[in-house]
Amino acid sequence: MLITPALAPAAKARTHGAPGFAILALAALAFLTGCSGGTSQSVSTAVKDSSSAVATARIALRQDMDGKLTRAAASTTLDDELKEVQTSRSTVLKLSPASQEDRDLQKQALDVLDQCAAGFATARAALATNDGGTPSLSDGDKALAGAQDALKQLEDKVGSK
Amino acid sequence: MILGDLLGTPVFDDDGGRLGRVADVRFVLAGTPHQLMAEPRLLGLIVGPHSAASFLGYERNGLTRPHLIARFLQWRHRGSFLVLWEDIALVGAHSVRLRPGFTRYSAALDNDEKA
Amino acid sequence: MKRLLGVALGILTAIGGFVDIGDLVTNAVVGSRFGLSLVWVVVVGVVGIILFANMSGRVAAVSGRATFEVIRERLGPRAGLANLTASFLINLMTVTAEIGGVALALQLASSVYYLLWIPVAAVAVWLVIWRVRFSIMENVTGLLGLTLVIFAVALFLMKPDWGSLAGQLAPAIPEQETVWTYSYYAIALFGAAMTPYEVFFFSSGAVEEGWSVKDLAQSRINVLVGFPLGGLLSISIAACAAVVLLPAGISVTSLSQVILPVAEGAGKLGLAFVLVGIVAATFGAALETTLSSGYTLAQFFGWSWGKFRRPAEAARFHLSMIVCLLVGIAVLATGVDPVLVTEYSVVFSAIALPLTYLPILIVANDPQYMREHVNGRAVNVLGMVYLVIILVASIAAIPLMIVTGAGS
Amino acid sequence: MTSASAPLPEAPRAAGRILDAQLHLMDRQVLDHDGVPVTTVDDLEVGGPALDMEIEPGSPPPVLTALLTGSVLGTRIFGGRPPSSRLIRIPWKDVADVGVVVRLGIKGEPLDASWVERWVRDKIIARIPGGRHDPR
Repeated sequence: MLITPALAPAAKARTHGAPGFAILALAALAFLTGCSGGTSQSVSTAVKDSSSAVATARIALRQDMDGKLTRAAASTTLDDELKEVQTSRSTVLKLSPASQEDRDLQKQALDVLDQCAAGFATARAALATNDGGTPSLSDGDKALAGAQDALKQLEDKVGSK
Repeated sequence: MILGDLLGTPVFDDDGGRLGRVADVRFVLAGTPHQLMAEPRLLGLIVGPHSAASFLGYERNGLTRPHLIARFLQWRHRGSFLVLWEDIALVGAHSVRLRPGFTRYSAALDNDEKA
Repeated sequence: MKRLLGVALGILTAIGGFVDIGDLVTNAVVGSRFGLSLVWVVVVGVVGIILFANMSGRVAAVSGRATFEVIRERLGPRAGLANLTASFLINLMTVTAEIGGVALALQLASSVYYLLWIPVAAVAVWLVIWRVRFSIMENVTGLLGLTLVIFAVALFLMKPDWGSLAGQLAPAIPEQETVWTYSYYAIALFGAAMTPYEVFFFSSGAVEEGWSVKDLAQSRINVLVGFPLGGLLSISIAACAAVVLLPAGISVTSLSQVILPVAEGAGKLGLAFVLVGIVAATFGAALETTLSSGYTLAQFFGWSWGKFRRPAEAARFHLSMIVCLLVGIAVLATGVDPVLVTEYSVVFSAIALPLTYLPILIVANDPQYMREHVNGRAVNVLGMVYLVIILVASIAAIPLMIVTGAGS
Repeated sequence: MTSASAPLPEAPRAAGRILDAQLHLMDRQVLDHDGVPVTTVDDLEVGGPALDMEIEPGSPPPVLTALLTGSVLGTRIFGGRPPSSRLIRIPWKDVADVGVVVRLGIKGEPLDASWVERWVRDKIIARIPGGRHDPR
């Protein structure tokens, strides 16, 4: 039949069923198929998400040091980004790599992500102990910078494959 | 009977040839007058050979815009005609049969209504 | 003088009311990942919403019929119900996202965990709907939402390299992204600008406030001036993200990232402004979406509706909104990320748009409804162009969602 | 068929205003005497003809007797048929005007079509503090 797509939904409406339901069902399918991929693909995504999180945390810390950010906003930002890292870590942890190479990659990624989490712990402690105590905000920043470098190396390694 | 049941029912001529489906039912306010409005008396059926789907309002002569939509719907409903009550032989649960020698009238409506 | 004040107020609330959680999140995500290369979509979306809101507002003012009454009348019960189901579910998602947005912004202001703010926000939404007059509700949230102008202020204070920023305006796909993610976010941005609930709310609001033909000029000015300025606000959110977050390799996944550029440019004062603005904008949008859920249901089934009536005189309307808010709380209580809900809701908005747009386009041409106020030729040409755009976006959205894994 | 392309003759001029069921009535909003929404026209009831019975030539045309609402909307969308006793009718004699909306000449409050609204109001909404507060 010659129905231009432009009017098909409206014109068919009375005779055929509801296009909306099909749309919603398809959308639910999209939800389910959204997450898949191999080990290095997943590690690469996790590393990218985490480096975005660490970079955010570093900006928040720096802004806090410059007096641009309130404590409430800075600590909320750190909490949000730590959650992001933890999500990435649990995806990597759940991977079941087939080859030895992939297993090494998974191990390496977990180490780096642990380093990130540790960096976040230092940064949050720094934010909690008010000015002058240990760890200081710059200690937190240093820890996060270390994590960022490690992430960068891993990213390059995964990317080069 | 419930009018919704009649919409979409196939329409046949006296020899059993299929003419289309009931796309709309036309009434005329000419029955017994009540206090408020006269009773709507069945005038006839609009039969659509290609589609019994809604005209979306484009059966009226005055409605021609947007041009492409109007043209499309007129094309979808090409050949639609009005058949008067006098030419209806039988209304069944699953079909409507017309009398021999029924007349096809133009289904178009004048756009003479008030808002 | 009083008239001028009315015009100014209308414009200001249109600007303040334009941005909601969908615009905030989507623009920031896009700015952080694609720079300004998708700004053209915001422009297309703003022109679309102007066209659409203007038509539905005109239909409501001339005929007194709100959008979903028109949808039911023209599409009939089946397609109407399909549209109702889709629109209502998207609305519910948006209600959820907006209340989550209020709570997240309050967490940023107080560091009290957002889940604790959710019941507070939802009850506040209900109280306003239950008691506050429509015009006061509109104007207060709209005016407070204007503080989001701080995004533009912060952008100027950061003194970015305007030349290179302008250079990003050309549509181009950044090297770390694909043509698929680029198209997916184009649709998301389009959906964020043209959410159907805005039209349900706009046309029902015209009935609530008793617009007549006399008010058409005012409404046209509000829309024609207010929405583009609201669009500029959206673009400045994207630009802020493009200046601060993009170079740092950050792609936005949380509301806390959206506000960092403002703190960067305008410090703590800017932060205060942006938090007030986000709370007002999302709270205002939570009101609008909750009301829209009630409007769509009531108008489809022919119930009595409207804030201008006593709640007891629109009982099913008020009950359905209470139920929606409770469902929203329940969904948020599962711990689902409101930002993620937002990202899906804008894409679904784009998917459901044609079935809402087409009946309005048709009825805006129907003299029975519109008398002499039918669409002009130019509006119809533009209207047909947008019908095509809306259809393309709607059809392409789901395949793109699958191909890109929802944009990741 | 040749008649499909040739212009069809005009129907004989009817003696009153024309109403097409689908176009003018179905799915329109119903307002009461005071402009308060009552329901939508979910379907229409016609007093004849008897189903599957030959119609005698010259028999008077059937008349539209009532607007229908309630569960008939569900069966119209999904198929099936509610028993005749379950149909909620608004008799045509109460209809005052048909335009963009269908206006009744009576108050909607006591109608059968309003029972759900009344129930929700009396059992829930009116019991919440402020439920009868006038917002204006």
